[in-house]
Amino acid sequence: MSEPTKMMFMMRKAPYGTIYSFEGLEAVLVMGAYEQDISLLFVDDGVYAIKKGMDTSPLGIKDFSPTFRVLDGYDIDKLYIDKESMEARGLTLDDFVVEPEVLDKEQIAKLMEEQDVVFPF
Amino acid sequence: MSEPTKMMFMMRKAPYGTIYSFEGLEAVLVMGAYEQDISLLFVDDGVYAIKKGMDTSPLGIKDFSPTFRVLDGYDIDKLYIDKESMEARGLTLDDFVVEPEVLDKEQIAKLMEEQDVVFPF
Amino acid sequence: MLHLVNKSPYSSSSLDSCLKFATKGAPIILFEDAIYGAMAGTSLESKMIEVMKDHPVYAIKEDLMARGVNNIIPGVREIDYTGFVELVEQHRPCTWS
Amino acid sequence: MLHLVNKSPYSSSSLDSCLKFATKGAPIILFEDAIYGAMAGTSLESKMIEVMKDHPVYAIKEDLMARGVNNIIPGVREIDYTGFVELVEQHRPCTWS
Amino acid sequence: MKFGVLVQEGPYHHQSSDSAYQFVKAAMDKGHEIVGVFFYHDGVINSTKLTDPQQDDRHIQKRWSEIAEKGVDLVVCIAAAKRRGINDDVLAPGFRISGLGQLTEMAIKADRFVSFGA
Amino acid sequence: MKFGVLVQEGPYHHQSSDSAYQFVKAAMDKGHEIVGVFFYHDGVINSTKLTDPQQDDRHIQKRWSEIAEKGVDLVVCIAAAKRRGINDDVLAPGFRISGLGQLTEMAIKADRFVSFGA
Repeated sequence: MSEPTKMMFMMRKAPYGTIYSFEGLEAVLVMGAYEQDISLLFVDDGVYAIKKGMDTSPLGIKDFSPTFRVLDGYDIDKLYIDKESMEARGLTLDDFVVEPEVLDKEQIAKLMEEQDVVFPF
Repeated sequence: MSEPTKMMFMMRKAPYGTIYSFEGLEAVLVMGAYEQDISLLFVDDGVYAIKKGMDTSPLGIKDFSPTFRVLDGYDIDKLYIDKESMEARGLTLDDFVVEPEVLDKEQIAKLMEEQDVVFPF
Repeated sequence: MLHLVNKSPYSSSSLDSCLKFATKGAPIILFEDAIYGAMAGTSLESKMIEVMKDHPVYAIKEDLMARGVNNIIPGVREIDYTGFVELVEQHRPCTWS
Repeated sequence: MLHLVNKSPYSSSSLDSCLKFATKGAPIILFEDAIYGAMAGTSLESKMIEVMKDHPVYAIKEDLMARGVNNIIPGVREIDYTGFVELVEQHRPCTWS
Repeated sequence: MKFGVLVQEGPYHHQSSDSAYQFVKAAMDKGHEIVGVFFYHDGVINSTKLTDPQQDDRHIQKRWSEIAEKGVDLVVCIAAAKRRGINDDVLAPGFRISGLGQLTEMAIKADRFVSFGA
Repeated sequence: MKFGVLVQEGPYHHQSSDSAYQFVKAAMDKGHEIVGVFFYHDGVINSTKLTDPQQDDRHIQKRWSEIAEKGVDLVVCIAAAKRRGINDDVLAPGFRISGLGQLTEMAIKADRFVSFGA
């Protein structure tokens, strides 16, 4: 058997303004079934994707944030967040629907270097 | 007869990376036929739209910059450029296929306030 | 003139471009991803407080709600789409995307 | 890792994000609108010269030509798409849009 | 008042089309006249009847078609449409394909012209 | 080497699709194998046969169909396609609509996976 492919999903875009993070999440869910080594990184405006308390009903747009909570059931448990992006935006771990591990930029750089594939969403 | 509508086309995007400035120019050409009061403002990365010396042949993309030269024939002669955007990008009037009037930000703000419609491209 | 900004101020220069050309007193609406600029406790808060000395700043309620942002900088005025329309009634708009 | 940047550094924060996470020595390719970052005599030139102390910086020739940019900062390496492919042969890529 | 609206981004991918819709709806609720909505750039993609989103999401094309039923002119730019594979074969009810002259006329007719996207 | 490619933006509107094409062409010229090109987000719009650009511009869809003729698998994401009005009725030669599993398989198979856009 070959080694599992190390794939990182890097979410860099804010939700709703563009669809990248939502469609990125759809890709993560599918890949979860393939028993590869998957991680999710929230960086830049991507940290907003997991913000608590979204209510998209007045806009009639589908709220995708609850889906992040089910990732664990798909064996996707490597969630990371960039400390600097989070702090610049006035967010703390209490603000999120999931509990990503907080990494500094050196740790993220190291993690990225270990990946076979980085998907930007 | 009613007053002509004062319409400003504000080009803010770089050419080729996105199509905004090119399709914006297509709109300008059509509007030229309607005898309104049209002006064109180049600001931010939009100043690159009129850069001299483009050669898109290796990419096979249509080069639209020559079209700026024919605007005069459509009675569109109010071309303005933001001094600060131009200078930050190391450009001077010699770099352009047309000769826009150089305005500072106060002059541009004033010009914008006079418009009935501002189209962002 | 009424300035409409829809891009995140963290990833795009659109708000800065808008501020460069907005005349004193001209209102600014933050909508879509731009509402993150209205959030309190961020690295942009002090800048936004400066902006509000020269401009009334509005944020679209529906966009704040969609993004779960409920702590906005004091002074930013929350409006719904009806409020958006009312501002457009009063001023000609200019969009910065 | 090879970093691919395609947005103008004047309007987008993508290059800055890339620089934040790129390890010393990691090459960076500027293509599409990002090639404006490789132009000489601009407000970004000194920053790019600093960047080149830590990273080899490449700019795609076809994109420079399309945009009429022929004065690039000394040290930026002009490559065509074949050169792009060669760099991808050597490094796994990461895209910053 | 008379309002004209420009939509410059595609549906779902960007929120601009949603925002334009919310704006048009609120303006109509306040009794304003919409002289037209012009779809330009990727905005033309709002007009395809092949749009088939998930059941639990909004149907952006149908929303626009409903606006058209209330008498609003929805004009799709022909030049932009051709580049993106939109033609009469896939055009949804209430939209029509025409030239940039229509955008000019809307801008002249409107007391306020609002652009979404670009 | 084996290369996989992801295209995440629509044609003409963004250059990403052009860049992906130039990259794929150069990689093939160098003898590399392209395990597939996956079209996601607005990238799915590259696949419509109704694409009809100006005569003096490149025909982005046909460029991709020509790449397919050389044996490259062009896969369009079904979920993204449905949102944007792309289905088999408008699908150009050489493209096929499938699920995100195909993207996963390309990423696993490829020695290098390159994303354009997003």
